[in-house]
Amino acid sequence: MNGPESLAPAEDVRGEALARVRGEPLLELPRDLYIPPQALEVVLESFEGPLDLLLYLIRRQNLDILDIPIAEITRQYMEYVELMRELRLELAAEYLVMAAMLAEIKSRMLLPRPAAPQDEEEDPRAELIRRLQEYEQFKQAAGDLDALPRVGRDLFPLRVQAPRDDRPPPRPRVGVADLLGALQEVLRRARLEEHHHVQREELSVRERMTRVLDRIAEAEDGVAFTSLFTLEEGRRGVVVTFLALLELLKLGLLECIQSTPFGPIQVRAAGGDDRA
Amino acid sequence: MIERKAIIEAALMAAGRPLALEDLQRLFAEDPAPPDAAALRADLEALAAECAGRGYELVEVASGWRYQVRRELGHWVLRLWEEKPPRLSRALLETLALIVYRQPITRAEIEQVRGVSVSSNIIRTLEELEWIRVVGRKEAPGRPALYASTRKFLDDFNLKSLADLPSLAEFTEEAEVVQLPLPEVQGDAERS
Amino acid sequence: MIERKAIIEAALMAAGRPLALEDLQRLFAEDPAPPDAAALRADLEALAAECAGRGYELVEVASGWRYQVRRELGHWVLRLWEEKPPRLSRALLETLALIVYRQPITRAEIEQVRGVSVSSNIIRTLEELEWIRVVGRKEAPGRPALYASTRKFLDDFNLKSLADLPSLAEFTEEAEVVQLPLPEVQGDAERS
Repeated sequence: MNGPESLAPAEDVRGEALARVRGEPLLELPRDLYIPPQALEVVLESFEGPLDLLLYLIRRQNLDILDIPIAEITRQYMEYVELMRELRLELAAEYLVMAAMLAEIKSRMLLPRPAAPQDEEEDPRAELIRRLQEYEQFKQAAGDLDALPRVGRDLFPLRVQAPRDDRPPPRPRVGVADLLGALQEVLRRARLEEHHHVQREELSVRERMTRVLDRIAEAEDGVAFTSLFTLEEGRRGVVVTFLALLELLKLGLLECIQSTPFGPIQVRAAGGDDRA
Repeated sequence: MIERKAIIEAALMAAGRPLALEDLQRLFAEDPAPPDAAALRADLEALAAECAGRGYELVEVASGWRYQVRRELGHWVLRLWEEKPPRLSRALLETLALIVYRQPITRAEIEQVRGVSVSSNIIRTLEELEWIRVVGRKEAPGRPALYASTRKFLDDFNLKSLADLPSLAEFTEEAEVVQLPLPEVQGDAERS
Repeated sequence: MIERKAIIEAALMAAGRPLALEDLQRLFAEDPAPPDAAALRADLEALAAECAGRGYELVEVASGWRYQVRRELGHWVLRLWEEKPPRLSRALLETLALIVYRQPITRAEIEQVRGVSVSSNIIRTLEELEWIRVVGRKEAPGRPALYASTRKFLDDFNLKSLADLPSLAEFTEEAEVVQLPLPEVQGDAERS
């Protein structure tokens, strides 16, 4: 729609001609704004924003985007905005911002200009033109994307039936160390959470320390670490025993022995041969 | 001129479900001269014959015709979906650890130690993995189930018996028994 | 003796996604003499040639090779489904175009070009389609997300790479300031 001809020659196009269309000066505006109201609503709602509306106004009249007749386009733009208001369409604030921008350009263009027209950037319309061009480019790109063949609309990947999967689901890979780590974590958490309750309990750490020492004294070779915990006492009991053991270890009254690598840990009274 | 056979082939291969003769007839409903059932059946038979030597075959199942991977190639194609072993959540591992080390144990007892409730999902997953089972009921209100570990658990964890399980202390041994928990305890005390 | 080509054909037809050469190589990983990339490529070319006159075609897209219904037969196959594929709104397509051609791009930058705000719905829809994703954060106030297109976008639009995208149109000579993703644009945009 925008062939090479639509690039107007550099001669004055701001004279009495409103615009040049395909090289021909356009002296009268097309009066084709009337659209039946229902259709109008659809048309108005289909605009993707002020730039889209402006492009529509320009393109439908075959105007040159580089030389927009600002006064007229502004008037038409405002007519559409008013229509949108009348039809109570949701009017995005961006439309009003654009209206203000158009009004500003219009007023700047009314100011006296130097006799010799200067660079393009002197033109108050330059920024608007740049944005319109950029927008039009992506509007076109959107259409191009839509025209590409698309899976689900034009393309249908084959879905030939795969064989039934009778293989057993893979087993999780987990080892004893993970288990032990988890157990340690439970107990650590229990200790942290319940630490302040311990004092209120009948099972004081002191008392438990004595009981642990008693038990260990009874056994010649010490006892298994895990056997010191009695589940029936619940979480607090486990915590208290644990704290008692830690206290005893800290005080050097107990020691832990591991006779074989990865073997069970024994707890026994300290003061054996390896202690001075 | 588009061949009807190619259309039928394409439809069957892309449908993702078996297509009955009526489904195929519907494809051509707007044709000036839609094919009758006999014509479609002839196409299907021709298509089935063309599968010789290919990676797929055309078979008739209860709800219609369907292209499927040729049976002998099934195990090759299944390699596309090598599943990764599932990751186990910390909550699941903690629950398992308590069941293994404190068996037999009720759910309430696990919850007591963990300080949080144990979801039914975790118990179910552990049962589905055949790592735990119900070994009895506790003589307590509600007669709650008592859980214990299974032989499969020992197999999967490469253990000969529960006696082979390392103790908790052994784990901490690696990081030096005495050092590990003590500073934390002291720290806590100072803060409070 | 099972022909390797038949296995590849079956795998591609049943995979439900495009398969890369590495995916195909993995199928034969346990073979005593697994085929190399060149051998697989030769198989793929042979398979593509065998599609002549059939209802399907073998194409290469961004993530690999895919069997699909032959383009000309698409509208026949479409009749299998009651629901017509949803149309994409212009707002969505324009947003997608900006992300695809200007990636990585922030939402504010998209809004700047489009002149209107971009609804969160559109971004979400594009993310759900897996056509776009967040690839980073811009070093700017609020650290806004930077969006880019995905491999799935290329797959779904039958493209091998971004270079296969239609080039951005130039509407005037001024448009040369716009960065064009492709060099060949310059040629057909010459005017006067």
